[in-house]
Parts: sequence; C-alpha cells; structure tokens
Amino acid sequence: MSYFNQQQAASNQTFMQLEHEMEAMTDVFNKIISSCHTKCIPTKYSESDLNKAESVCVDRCFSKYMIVQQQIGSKLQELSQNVQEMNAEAAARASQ
Amino acid sequence: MSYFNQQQAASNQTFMQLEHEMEAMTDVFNKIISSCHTKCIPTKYSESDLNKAESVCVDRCFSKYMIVQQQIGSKLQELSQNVQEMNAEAAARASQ
Amino acid sequence: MDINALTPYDRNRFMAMMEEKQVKDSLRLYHNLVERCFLDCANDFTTKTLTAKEEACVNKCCDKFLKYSARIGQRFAEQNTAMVDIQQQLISENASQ
Amino acid sequence: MDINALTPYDRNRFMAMMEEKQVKDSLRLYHNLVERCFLDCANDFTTKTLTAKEEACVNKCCDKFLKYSARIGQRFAEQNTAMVDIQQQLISENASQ
Amino acid sequence: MDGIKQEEALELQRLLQERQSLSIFEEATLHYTSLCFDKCIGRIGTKLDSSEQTCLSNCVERFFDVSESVLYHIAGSADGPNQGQEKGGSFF
Amino acid sequence: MDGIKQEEALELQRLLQERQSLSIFEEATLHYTSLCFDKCIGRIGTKLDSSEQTCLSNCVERFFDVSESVLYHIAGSADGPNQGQEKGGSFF
Repeated sequence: MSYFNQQQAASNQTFMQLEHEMEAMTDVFNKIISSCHTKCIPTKYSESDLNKAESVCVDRCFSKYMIVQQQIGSKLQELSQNVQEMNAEAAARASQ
Repeated sequence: MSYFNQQQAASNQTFMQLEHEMEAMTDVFNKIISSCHTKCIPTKYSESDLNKAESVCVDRCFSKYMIVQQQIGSKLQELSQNVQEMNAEAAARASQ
Repeated sequence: MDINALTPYDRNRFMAMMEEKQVKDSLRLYHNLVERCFLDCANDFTTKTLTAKEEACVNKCCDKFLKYSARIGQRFAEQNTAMVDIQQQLISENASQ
Repeated sequence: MDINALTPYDRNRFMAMMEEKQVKDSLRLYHNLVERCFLDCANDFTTKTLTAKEEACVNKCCDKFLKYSARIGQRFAEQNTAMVDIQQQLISENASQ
Repeated sequence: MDGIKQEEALELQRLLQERQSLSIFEEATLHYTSLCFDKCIGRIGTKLDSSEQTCLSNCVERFFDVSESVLYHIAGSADGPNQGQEKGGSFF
Repeated sequence: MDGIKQEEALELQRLLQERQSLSIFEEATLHYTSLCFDKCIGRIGTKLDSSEQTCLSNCVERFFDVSESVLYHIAGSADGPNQGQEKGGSFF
C-alpha cells in the first residue's frame, strides 16, 4: 500500500487538523449556547423575537465568553509551565 | 473454535445479563443522587452530618423516585402497546 | 493549514464530514429545544393535551431559541473567519464541479 | 438468572467487571464532589488560596455528600436485594478459593 | 466461525435484538423518569399528592406533544433561521 | 505496512502525541472556561468589572485547591463512608 506518499500524507494531515478544529469549535459553540441562554434569555417567552436588551446581552455574553476563554487558556499554560520548571529544577538538583 | 458449546453459551448469557443489569442500576443510582441532592440537601453546609429533616427527605425522595420510575415504565409500555395496536389495525385495513 | 494540500479524495471526506456534522447539529438542536421548551412551558398537566397557552409558549420558545442560536452563530462566525473562509472555499469548489 | 450457570472463567470476568466498576464509580464520585463543592463553597476569589471558611465548607460539603451518597446506596441495596445477594455470593466464593 | 450452528446463530440474533429493544425502552424509562421527577415533584412531602400524581400521569404524553410541536415548528421554518447554511455548509 | 519508512512512522507518532496533548489542554480549557464563566459572571454588564476579573484570575487555582482538598479528605476517610464495600464488591 503506497498510501503514505508525501502528497497524501500532507492532505491527510490537513484533513485531520480541520476535523479536529471543527470538533473543538462545535464544543465551544455548544457551551456558549448553554451558558448565555441562562444569563440572557428569560423563560417566560412573551414574544418570538429577541428584544433589544436580550440582543445586547447575547452579544456581550459572547464577547465575554471569548475573553474568559483566552484568560483561562493563558492561566493553564502559565500553571503548566510552572510545573515544568519545577520538574526541571527538581531533575537538575537530583542529578547533582 | 468450540466456544459456543451449551455450557459456555449459558454462562456467557448470564454474564451479559448481569453486566447489563449492573449498568442499568448504576445509571438509575446516579440520576437519583443528582435529583435528590437538589431537592433535599441545602448548599450552605452548616454541619458534616445529615440532620433528621435531610435524612427523612432523602429516604422519601428515594421511594418517590422508585414509584415514579414504575409509573413511567407502565405509561411507556401502555403507549407503545397503543402504537402497536394502531399499526396492527392499519395493516389489517390495508390488506382488505 | 494549507487547503490546497487537500486531494480530491480528502475534499470529499471533508464535505461528507460537514454534512454529517449538520445532521448531528440538527438532532442536538431538536433535542435541546424539546427539553428546554418542555421544562419552561409545560406546567399545566391537568388536560389531555397541551393547552392553547402552552402551545403558544412552545412556539415562542422555539422561535426565540432559534433566533438566539442564529445570533450566537453569527457572532461565532465573525470570530472564526479563517474557518468560515475555508468552508466557503471548499463548498464553492465542490458546487462548481 | 442462574448464577450457578457461570463458569469459573465468567466468574472471574464478573469480579473483574466489579472492580472496574468500583474504580469508575470512585472517579465519578471524586469529579462530582470537586465540581459541587467548588460551585457551592468557593465564593471569595480575593485571596491566593482558599480561606479558612472555604476550606471548612469544602470539608463539610465532602462529608455531607459522602454520607448522603451512602444513605442512598443503603436504600438502593435494600431495594435491589436480588443483585446484592448475587454480588455477595460471588464475592464470598471468590474469597474462599 | 466454527461450531456455530444455524440455530445458534438465529438464537444469538434474536437475543441481540431483544437486548437492543430492552435497552431502548430502558433508556427511555431512565430519561423520562428523571425528567418527570424533576418537573413534577417540588418539595419532598410525606407522599405524592394528587397534583403530583396528575402531573406524572400526563408528563410523558405532554413531552411527546412538545416534541411534535417543536418538530412541526422547525420543519415549517426550515428556510428562516438557517440562513447562511448552504448544502454541506455549517458556519455554525 | 508497505511504504512506511522509519522516519514517517516516527513523524506519525510525534503528530499523534502532539494531537493528544493539545487535546488534553483543549479539554481542560473548555471545561474550566465554562465552569469559571458560569461561576464568576452573573449579570451581563457592559464590561467585565474588577470583581469578575479577580474571580477569573483566581478561578482555576481555587478549583485545583478544592480538588486537592477533596482528594485529601476522601483518602483520609477511606474506611468510613464506604462501609459495605468489600474488595471487588459494590452494593452501590
């Protein structure tokens, strides 16, 4: 099987990256749908359309979620780097 | 492969029934834990033990859940029988 | 991510994946809607069918959720232009074949 | 369901299944506890660690949930005596080997 | 597969089907039980009172009514809220 | 597998590992984002105010603190609330 020639390997890699990205985006989308509905849409349903307040809330909720996501991502990266640094220091001390 | 002799087949069937039963029971258990906690355990955690009111609530909540489960099961069976009867009648009419 | 690296075979895989995703998303949307509108609107339980008030509530609940969901989708697409461009490119190339 | 129909091989499979289940249940319990006690107890967020009050809350939250869970477990076992008997029989037969 | 006779194969198939349909029924019972319990029963009193009983006996059918209503509603507005979704496209 | 050279196999392995660890990081980001968003942000105002900001910057670490606390607590009471659970047993 000559499946793994250069071109097909590159194509497959691109496909898998796209697939992975789509999946991650779907997960985030669904979390936002859930969280922002709780915070912005009252449950008494007096009308079919989103009124002005609800629309504004939804837009703001979305931006905030994106900001929070970025901050959490940075925080996790910072914390994991700290762990890596601690491990490196411990390894350095152990080998002395 | 003589895997499917009588004894082993019966044993395997028993095993799969047990496995299935355990899985179903675990699902019900987890649903009850979730639902009854909401209804019985306040979130301010003033003490480590369940007080009398909470214990009584938990016991009652559990029994009620079991009763509801039985009622829902009967209702679903009744509804599916109705559908089967309707399908049988429709088939009988169609073949005339 | 170089889209032009995709072979015709993998382009088809991508289109198939998108269609499958759309089906899954529609199913999920349906189940979410039913559960939400049931929890929020069905409160009477004394009649043999939904009351007119409950039916009206369910309709508004659906409309509102769909519009809400579309708005989030718009904001989301604005945020993820790269992916949207990729999708658009692959779809139009597929359509012109 | 005839337990005596189980061959020694399948009895071992059952014991292995039970152990795996216990591990899964413990993990689930842990994750549930952490999420619940975090949501209910962590409210300060102005300090670099949990406050003494928050720590105390987490401890009580854990204790309460474990006792609550055990109580439900007891009621559940009383309701499902058939399965409990089966488990007890298989465990004691396994122990006496 | 050696040793599997025709009748055993048919028996196996029947068991698998049975287990599948039991499983779907069990899934439904599990789901509607927790849904209707959470919906119909508020404060845990001494026993299930009549309004709770009424709620429970109508719960499943009202859920089906809502399912039907939502499906009809979505199908009707298939061109509306899905603007931007072309065939095979998503754009979320 | 024909046609796969040593170097391609190593490259594939590296990519799989990379994808795995990215995935764990992404999973964690997804989970903590929704948790901290729901926890720290109540009413949606014009912008994130300072108390919300403080909450967010401390949220993840407080979650780890609670995880540690719970783990320590469960490990300590391993003989208590699990009465009836014998080795391999369950009794729920």
